[in-house]
Amino acid sequence: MGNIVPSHGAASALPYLTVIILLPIIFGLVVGVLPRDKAIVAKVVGGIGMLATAVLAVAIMFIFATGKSGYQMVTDHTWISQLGISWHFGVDGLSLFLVVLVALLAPIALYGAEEKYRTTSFISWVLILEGACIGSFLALDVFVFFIFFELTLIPTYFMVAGWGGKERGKAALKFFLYTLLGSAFLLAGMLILAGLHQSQTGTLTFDLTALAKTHLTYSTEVLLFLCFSAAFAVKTPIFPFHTWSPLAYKESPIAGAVMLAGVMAKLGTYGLVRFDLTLFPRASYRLAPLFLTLGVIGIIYGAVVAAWQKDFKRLVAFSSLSHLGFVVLGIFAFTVQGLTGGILQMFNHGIVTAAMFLLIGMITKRTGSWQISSLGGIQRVAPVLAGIMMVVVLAGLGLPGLNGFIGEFLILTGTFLIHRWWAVAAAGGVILSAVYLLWAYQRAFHGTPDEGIVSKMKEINFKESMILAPLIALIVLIGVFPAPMLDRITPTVNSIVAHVDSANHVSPPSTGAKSTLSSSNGGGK
Amino acid sequence: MIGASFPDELTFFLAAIICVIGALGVVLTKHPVRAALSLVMTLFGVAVLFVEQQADFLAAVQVIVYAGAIVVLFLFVIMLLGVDKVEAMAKEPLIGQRIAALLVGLGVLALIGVSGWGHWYSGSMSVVGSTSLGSAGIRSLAEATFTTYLLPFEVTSILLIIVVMGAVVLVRRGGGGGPGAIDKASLSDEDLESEEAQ
Amino acid sequence: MEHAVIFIPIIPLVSALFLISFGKKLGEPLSGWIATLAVGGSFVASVITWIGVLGSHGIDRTFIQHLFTWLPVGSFQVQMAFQADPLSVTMALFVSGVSTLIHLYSIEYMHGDKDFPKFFIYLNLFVASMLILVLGANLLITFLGWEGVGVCSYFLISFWFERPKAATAGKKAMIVNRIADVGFLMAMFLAFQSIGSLNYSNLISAAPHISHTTLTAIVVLAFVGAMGKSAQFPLFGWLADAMEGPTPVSALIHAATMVTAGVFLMVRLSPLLALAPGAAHFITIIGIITAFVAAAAGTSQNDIKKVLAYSTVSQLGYMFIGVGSGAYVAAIFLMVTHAFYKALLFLSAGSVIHGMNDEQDLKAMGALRALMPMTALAFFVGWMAIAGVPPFAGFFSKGDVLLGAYQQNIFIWLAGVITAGLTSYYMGREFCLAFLGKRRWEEKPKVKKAARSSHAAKEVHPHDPGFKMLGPILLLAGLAVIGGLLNLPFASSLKVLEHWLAPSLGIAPTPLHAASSSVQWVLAVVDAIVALGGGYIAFAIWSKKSKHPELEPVFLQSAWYIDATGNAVVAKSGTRLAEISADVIEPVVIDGAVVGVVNIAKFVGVGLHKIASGFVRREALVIAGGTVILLLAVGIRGGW
Amino acid sequence: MTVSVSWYVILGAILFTIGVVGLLVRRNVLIMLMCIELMLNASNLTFVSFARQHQDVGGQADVFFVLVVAAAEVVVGLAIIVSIFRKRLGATADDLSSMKG
Repeated sequence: MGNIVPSHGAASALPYLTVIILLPIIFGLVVGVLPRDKAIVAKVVGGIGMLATAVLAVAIMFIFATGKSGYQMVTDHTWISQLGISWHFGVDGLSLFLVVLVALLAPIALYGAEEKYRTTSFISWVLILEGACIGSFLALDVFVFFIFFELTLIPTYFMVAGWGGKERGKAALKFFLYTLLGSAFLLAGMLILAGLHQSQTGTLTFDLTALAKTHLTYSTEVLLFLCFSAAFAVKTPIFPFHTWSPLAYKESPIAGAVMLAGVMAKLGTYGLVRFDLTLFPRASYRLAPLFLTLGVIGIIYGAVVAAWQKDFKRLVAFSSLSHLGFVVLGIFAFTVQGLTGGILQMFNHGIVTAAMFLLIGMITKRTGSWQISSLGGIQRVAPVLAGIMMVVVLAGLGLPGLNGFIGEFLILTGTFLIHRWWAVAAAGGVILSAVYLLWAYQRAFHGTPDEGIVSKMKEINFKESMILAPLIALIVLIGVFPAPMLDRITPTVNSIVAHVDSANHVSPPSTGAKSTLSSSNGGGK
Repeated sequence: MIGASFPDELTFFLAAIICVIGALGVVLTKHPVRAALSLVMTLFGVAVLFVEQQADFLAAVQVIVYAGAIVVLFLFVIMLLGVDKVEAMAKEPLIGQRIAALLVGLGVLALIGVSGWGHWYSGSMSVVGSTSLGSAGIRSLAEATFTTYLLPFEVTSILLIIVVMGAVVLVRRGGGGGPGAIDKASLSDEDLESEEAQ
Repeated sequence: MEHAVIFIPIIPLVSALFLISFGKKLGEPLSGWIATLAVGGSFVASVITWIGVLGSHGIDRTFIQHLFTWLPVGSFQVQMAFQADPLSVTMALFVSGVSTLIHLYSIEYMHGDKDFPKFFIYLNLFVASMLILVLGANLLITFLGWEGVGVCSYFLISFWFERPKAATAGKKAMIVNRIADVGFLMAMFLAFQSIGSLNYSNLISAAPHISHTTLTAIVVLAFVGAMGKSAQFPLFGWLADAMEGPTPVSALIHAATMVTAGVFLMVRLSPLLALAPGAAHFITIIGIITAFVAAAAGTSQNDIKKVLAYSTVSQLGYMFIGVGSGAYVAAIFLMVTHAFYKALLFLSAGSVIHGMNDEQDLKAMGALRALMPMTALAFFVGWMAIAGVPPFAGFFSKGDVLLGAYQQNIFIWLAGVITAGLTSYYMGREFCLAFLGKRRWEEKPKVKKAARSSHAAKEVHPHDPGFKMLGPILLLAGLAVIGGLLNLPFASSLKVLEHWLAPSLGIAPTPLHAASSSVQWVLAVVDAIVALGGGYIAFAIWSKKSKHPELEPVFLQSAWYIDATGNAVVAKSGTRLAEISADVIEPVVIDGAVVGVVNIAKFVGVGLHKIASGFVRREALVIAGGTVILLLAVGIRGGW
Repeated sequence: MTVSVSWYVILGAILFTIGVVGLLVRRNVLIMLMCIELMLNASNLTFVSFARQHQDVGGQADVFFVLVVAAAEVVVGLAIIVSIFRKRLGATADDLSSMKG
């Protein structure tokens, strides 16, 4: 491969981003060659790698300057010059908390749901997945993004196929093929875009900022937008491309499910914002009603189907569809509030889903079942576990004071400003989420426990509660005091929304008494 | 009509006829040994045409390597395996194979032939070194081979080593069979026929 | 002094957090006492704040304490801020005061329960949420408390979660509230879109400048939210089911505090409401329907708590009549006095249930007057107060509401008066069945209910409770008697509440007491006669005999089938929809499409598989054919 | 000067076509290999012709490599044939359909 030479002076003093991407991958490879029979060595080495990554992520969060919209801590080197590929990474308000999310969830997933069987390889895969996810979130070169985006598939495939449930092979294959099909469109779109850019400027590059300046006819833009969106819609998943997810979530091991739903789903929504909105602002704007509609359908449909699930993991899969529908809604609302809420909701959904999967894992470990019907009365036997589950459930249904509400509320507010009726329809999801979550909670936790539950179900132990503690703390903290996060997200969101608005020659929605004086119906469409 | 001197024309046509006859012999003769000998005929014809075009060194290599080594190897294998039997040409088991082959052949001929009179191949090329007569030609060929084409040259040498090793592995007895050797020894000829019929 | 406002919600919140951590170790009754003290502390803080607010005058009586910015997103800035003004301080005073009494009561009532500390965690959280609700300086903080009380009521209703009925009732309360909350959310969105802020001060100052349609929409949507929380027609079914919770919960949440949140919100938005008469009419109509429907349903209930539940719904309907007719002060007045006498009634009922070993069936009571004299007296005071017999509190507060209604429309007034008669009747029926007549609890074989309390196993020996229960009851009885003093109609100087609240309220199109004083006297006399008449009829019918099936029609017992209809239409069809979606649409239609694509690919693959015969020469032929095509393409591109 | 390059190209085309047709029609693997040699020779011939036309020795160098590759291919091909003959009798290509998809 080509050599890495510094090209621009914009590089930061320390290559934080390069380190945080490569650190887990290198640790993953190291763990991969460790002796298989000594799981404890792998746990320690893997733990050091994840801890270092998490510390670095937190450091990046503190170094990150608030109030700036552009990329920070940029690393930019030409990598494979013949193909115009550069080692270009940067962090902004969009990616910052997603990186933190990955660095936080990977160790929690791994140590919250340990695999007794072939532990060494499992840790290795999780580390590689962590690095690949971070790389995807930080890459500013479309090609490098694509490489990391695809790299996430390999560890996930092996985690599902190697450590999953009964139908793991089928689930892994369906997930892999479905996602790969979406990615094929992404690759095609990416190459076409780079080709067009080359024919206009004469330089072959995959750099995001350069490609954003490509002149596209409207129809080409729509075509490329759809190509890119196909990959992201499958990954997220957006209705109706979600059918891989219930199977994959159900069959994957708990740690895999946490990473799949908590982190990898965000790759899709992240891609929508980072690439679709930046590269194709006009197509995004014009096709927004399509995505808003799909988002709303996802919200309602996911909630309705979730209500009828007999299996906890499938329930979370459909509730994810519903929650990610909100994210999609926020993204395509093209208001500062909506997009900020969407980005925050990506983080929130990661935390809430992770906590939910971990709790399900704990229940399953004790009772040997994740069928809701076989549970019941857990609150009597394990009140602390039930209490934590309640907090998570309440965060999931968007109770004010917990994190879920902040995201949902901002999304709905932002959507309401421009696309009123979509917001009204989506608000139905607020009701339905209460229905399916409380119903499931009632079936599993309320009532009188039977003999099996009483004998098998135990209260959570200290280690488990320590693993859940950071998640619960974040759920409450973000719910009460989200300002530090919002202050870091908003500047980036402002510039993205301004970018889309200027490309479409529209002005941001006005709020306030003055504007309503002229339009008595409140500016609705 | 050709725009060349008569001896050159004569040489070309004679050599061309020899080549074509030899090639047709390879394809049409039933006996493998005869086919091999017909191939030698074509190879010699081509060598003559090489000389005609100032590629003396290549002509020599053509005669030595092809006629001297490759064809001998062919004959050696024919003798070794005792397959110098007559092939049943009248029967063609694959339906429509011959007609399709002829059509494809005609297509190739027509297209290359048309191209031969076209202009698309005569554009400017990057010139590695000029061809010239005699020892100067060999020198420039050597220079090109060992400078510009050094990497392919080295790759070719690696290829040859691999080939030698591959041939040894394939032919070695009792080595568990090579990658291409699928154990179907128990199948009778009837079985093979039925497999063809599928 | 006003700065004490932040301590009002924070003390119970901190206490709840403390009890979450250490409640189990502290156990009974220490955790209960801590919780009670915390709420008492919050009452003290309210008093201090009140004194502080009294120190300033007129419009200056609004003090806003900013803590931090909660949601800073572009032009959307929401502060975590609490507002101390006459309205919120009034609410805080009576919420924390009544709650303190109920906490005290609960220490004895919940004695012996397995989850004793948890009960007080929930109670504290509930009070904290309710105080956040009333003290919030913008709609979103109110919404924070709003949802907080919703979820605490879910916890408390399903407190005895091992009973499926309790668990289901809790869930139902939460979901019905959520349905209505969407209205609240929409009101906030619309307010932000049209005004650019959610602060009450900005809303009120901008209200005259925004369009009439938008204003009406905001108010109606907010009222939809209030309909859920305040159990208005047709969303009142959950409140009756909520009686599955422990009795102090019913007293606290479903009488005194949470259900009044909707009324509070509408009064808080009264400056907007005053400008949107269409919305006001809508509120009045819903209020009168609710008041009448619920009162009628109350006449036929046999569960001691269900009568009170429907009576609460009915009284809330009255409050909305007041809100809708512009009698905002009357609505708040009724709310405060209602908090007194309804808490009194519930606590007395709890005392009866407690004494009767968890028996709630009125038909299985009777003649308790002699055995529980203090409880009977308290209940009698409650009856008089809610019926509006002079000089009890209800007479004055309900009188104000009816006066407001009269000034709007005589038919609304008429319906209100009929409902007042019904109120007096059903409360009288309840009193007679429980405390008069013959002993009936020995007649029918006792079916043991879930024996959760330690005293449940004993023989039935009805008795007055201990001082921790009786103290609050008697104190509330006193307040129910003298509560009317807050706002006496006779002279302007006696209308304390009206003058005090004036800066916080909107100015209604027609001021209360616009009617001539003779008309007011006539109305008051009519009220008193109707109240006494209703009570007398009840006494005449029910004091001797406990069975009058003709007066308890099934449709009233099932509350006009409204809840059952809703259940059948929404819940059943919703379940069916979920079933179809999950079992048919998902696997067959959506995944079916995916599988279909896969099958097409498979089909093509099988087809191509036939081409790949494996015969070398055939494959060579394909390659050669490909060469021809390639040559052709090159030739065409090169133009030969 | 010698004849025009076009004639050489035509001759190359004829030889190549004969090779192609032979490859497709004959079933004896040895003869098929010979046909491949024919095709390679045809291309060598055109290489040399173009080298002459463009006065570029690169074309001749290519022929040199083609020769080597052809030799290598014959060696491996014959080795495969020998090893197949050990397993079964007969050297027609149609016996070898283990590549069937």
